[in-house]
Amino acid sequence: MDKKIIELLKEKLENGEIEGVLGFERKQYPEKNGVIFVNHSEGLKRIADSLFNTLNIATYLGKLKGKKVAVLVRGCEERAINMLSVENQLNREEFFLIGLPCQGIVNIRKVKSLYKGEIKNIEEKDRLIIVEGDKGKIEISVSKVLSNSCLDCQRPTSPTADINIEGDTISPDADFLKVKEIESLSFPDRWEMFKNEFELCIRCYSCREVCPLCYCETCFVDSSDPQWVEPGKDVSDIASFHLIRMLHMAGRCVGCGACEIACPEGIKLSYLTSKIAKDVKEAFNYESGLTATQKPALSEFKQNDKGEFIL
Amino acid sequence: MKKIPKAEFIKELSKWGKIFFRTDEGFLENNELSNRRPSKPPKKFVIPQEEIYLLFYRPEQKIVQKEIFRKEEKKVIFGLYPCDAKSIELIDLNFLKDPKDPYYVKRRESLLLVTEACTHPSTHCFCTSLGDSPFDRRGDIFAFGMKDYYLAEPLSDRGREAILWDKFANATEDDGKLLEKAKKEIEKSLEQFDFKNIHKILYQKYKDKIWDELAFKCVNCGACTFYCPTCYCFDVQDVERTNWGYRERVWDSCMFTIYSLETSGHNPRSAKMTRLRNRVMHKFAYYQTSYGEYGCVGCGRCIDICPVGFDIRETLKTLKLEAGHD
Amino acid sequence: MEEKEPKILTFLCNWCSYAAADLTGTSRIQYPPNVKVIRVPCSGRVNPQFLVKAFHDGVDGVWVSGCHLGDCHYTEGNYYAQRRFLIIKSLLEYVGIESERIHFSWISASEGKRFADIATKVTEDLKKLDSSPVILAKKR
Amino acid sequence: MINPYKAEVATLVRNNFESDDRAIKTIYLEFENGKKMEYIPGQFCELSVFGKGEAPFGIASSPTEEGKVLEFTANRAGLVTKALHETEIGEEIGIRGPLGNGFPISKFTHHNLVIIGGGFAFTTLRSLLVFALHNRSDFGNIEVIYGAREPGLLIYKNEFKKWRERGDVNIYLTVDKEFPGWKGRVGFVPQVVGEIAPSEKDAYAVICGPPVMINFTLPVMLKLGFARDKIYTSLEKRMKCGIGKCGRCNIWSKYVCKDGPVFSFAEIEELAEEH
Repeated sequence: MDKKIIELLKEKLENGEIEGVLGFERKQYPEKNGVIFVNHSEGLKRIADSLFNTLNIATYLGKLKGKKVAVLVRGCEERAINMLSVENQLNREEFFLIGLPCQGIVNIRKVKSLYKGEIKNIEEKDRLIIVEGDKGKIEISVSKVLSNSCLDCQRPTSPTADINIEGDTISPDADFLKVKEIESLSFPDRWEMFKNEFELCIRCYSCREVCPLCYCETCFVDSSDPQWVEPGKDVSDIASFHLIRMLHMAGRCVGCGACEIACPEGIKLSYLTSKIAKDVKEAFNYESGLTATQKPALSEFKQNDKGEFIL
Repeated sequence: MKKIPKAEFIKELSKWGKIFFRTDEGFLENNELSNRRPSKPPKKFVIPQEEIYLLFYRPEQKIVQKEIFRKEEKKVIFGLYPCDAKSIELIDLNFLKDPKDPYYVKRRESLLLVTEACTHPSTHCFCTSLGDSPFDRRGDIFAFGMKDYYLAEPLSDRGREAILWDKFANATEDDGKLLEKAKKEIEKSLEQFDFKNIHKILYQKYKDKIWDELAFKCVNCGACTFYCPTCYCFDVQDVERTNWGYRERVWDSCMFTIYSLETSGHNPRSAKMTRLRNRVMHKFAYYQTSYGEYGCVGCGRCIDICPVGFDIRETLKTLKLEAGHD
Repeated sequence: MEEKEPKILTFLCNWCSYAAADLTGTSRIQYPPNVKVIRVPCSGRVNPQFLVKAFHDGVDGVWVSGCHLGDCHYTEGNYYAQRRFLIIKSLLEYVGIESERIHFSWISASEGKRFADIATKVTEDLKKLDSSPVILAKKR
Repeated sequence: MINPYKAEVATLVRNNFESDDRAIKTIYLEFENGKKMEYIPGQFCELSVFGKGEAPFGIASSPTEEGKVLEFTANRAGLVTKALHETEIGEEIGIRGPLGNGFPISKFTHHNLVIIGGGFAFTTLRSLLVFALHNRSDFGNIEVIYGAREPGLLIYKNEFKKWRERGDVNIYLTVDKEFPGWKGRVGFVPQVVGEIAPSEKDAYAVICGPPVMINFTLPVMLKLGFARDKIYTSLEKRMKCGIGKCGRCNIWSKYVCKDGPVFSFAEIEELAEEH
């Protein structure tokens, strides 16, 4: 972590400007980096920036309501906070946001598919990760193991953080290559692909719970009257769940990719999240969470919105 | 204890039923045995994620109810590590106590559990901390894999009847020594905590503020419960069609809000922390009170799978320290 | 071979399209009976998840119709609807639901003929597809 | 092997609304095969409307009542209760039971009884009260304190009139605040209990009602000298299987469906946080 930032946070903690700092704690593989809330200056050294901070920190702000907190945020996390603020779930002004230069997050599944052995340790170094295990030591370029959502990242830096730390970020290509590839498939092939993904789902709802913007008190999938989605493993129900969730995310999803990495079954949820991001971008020239006042894409309209598809 | 050539052992067992082998992902047919604890538990063999158990239809005026028992073919679950074998025994405690669950009974009777001593514990394993051993003799048959042979012995009637044991030679004293040596080595290699009296500490610390801190990371998804080999909670729901319908049960998770939400809107476990606490308490205290066994086998799958890095070992360790134990 | 008659779940807004359907009837213009109508206050009332649920429950196609832009009884309901429809249509097609199964239209209360024409088009479109069930349909 | 998940089929023979807002309805069921169910007051059944679902309901009738009719009172709230309300006379309802432990009648016998209820939770209390009145000589004084938000929400009104007329039971009805036409007591149940101050001597008390009411009534009872093990309650929980398998209705290691729903406050003293 940047020394200047630590000094700044220390000062703010000590003079009572903030009650604590929310960030990620770096753990040695195979333990996972998790979120920690630090309320004393000695604890600050536990907070670290890492390629393996796979959650969206905005998910946790609900647990800190009413506290003055400094939060270390990446682009997507800050946009999620803005979005939550627009939707009156929290007050953006209560938080002191420190923008981190984001190099993306690594999907451990991709690392495992490249390292055919038992991984013992993973180190991060610039744009490389060094993987060590029973099959020796290899270096992997981060770009090869980047989370799918990061590949479609439109904005790695925080648009409205209180301070931004300078540094290298991933390049915001947002070329939606995978989405375009799927769009070029025939209808049956598309379903074949998605069916295979959806059939993996065990309905643990990790995707929903780690999503900063899935905050509904009663999720539609839990509603029994009307029952939008029936219980069980039938792919029609599972697809309904994921599609309706995506509809709710359209124009709100910040593309952090937390859901895809959290999924214990490795379902490629980014194929869906990137699709809705691409659609709102192309159709409404919209990106979610750019400010704490910009409404979600589907809660506003323009007179000249695209409507050629309507008879 | 018998000494049986590997191929022959498998051949003998295949006469009893279809064999499902331990693989990295789970227990699958026609597969080579892997050297790792499968990422998925054998739970689905005793409680499928979705089970339609009653069918109703209305041929005329009156409604007709039909129980749906699946046809259960005989299956050999081969190479369960003792933790997974124990997990099924723990689930048994719930479903085989009175009133017995007839669907469960039928499925359970179709299974032959062949346990293999665990020689490759994973990094998150902690069975020894709970007083268990990776060499515990559990299931219907216990086996220890050597280069070309299995040392094997039956532990139950089903195990005794599954194979013509007399056909095979007895294991020698040296074989026994080898087994003991391996056991000691593996047990030693496993990280040791001591959670043997953790239930007392949990009851003592139930109302402690520490729980808020412990539960901070948890987002209450159901991944741990669905990957847990001993979590058996289920939900019952009806599905309605025109003139017919069915009642089914599906896996449920105590981490979900609606798990305990009452129709009146009152939820005894509305706070996220209380749901996590209930899960931990259920495994390490309530199960102990009810059955004298912990509801956890120390397989570490919940730690593997948790998307937020929640570590049950850390939690128990913290609670122990808080309670003034080392 | 017997031709399968597709079921089309149709949401019509109370103020324009539903009135148009009425006019079609009173003008004795024929339109296919495949169209099963649910009257809604406004096309903006049609939550996109209705469409997912409809396909799940086994309809072959959906059609939503509202007032022309600018004519909405609630001034702007159909503008919101238009944005949502774009997303839902695009998303459903993306996972493999054929374009012929999802239709939207604006029909005013005076356009009885147009209503019948679109109803016919929607039905014809669906009949062109092979009779395999919708991918989202639950088999039991 | 008996399948504990399979419901028996009963027919709805009668029903009537209990509350003025028609949200609380009593339904009367009779087994299709003419069976008479053996049960004790305080037990419950899982009722199901096929295709809609299953939910637990306390038995409101008493085993001492004549005939084979079972009585349940349901507040229209969720999917199943809605379906129960819509079930018409002659239609089938699935029934599993009796489930749970029921009130410890043998302990209550030869003692005074204080029955305290709130809202539509008087169902199993009705069962207990009717049971006690049918065996009147087995019990000492019986005092009943029952309250609801407003007069229209008091259930079993006609029966209360009859019970009051008997003269061998003290009945106190109360509503939360003044209402035109209401001449009875006004005040929340805990407050009324304090005013009436039933004696703890030789007495057992049973309290059923919404959690808030119970939480405020319990201290009043303790202050009146009732010991925790002499105050009973019947707990509500989300239940599915009703036989202690599905897991959700636990309070610590106890399952409300199997070990309850009737508990004394001595048993659940420690468990205050999760009910």
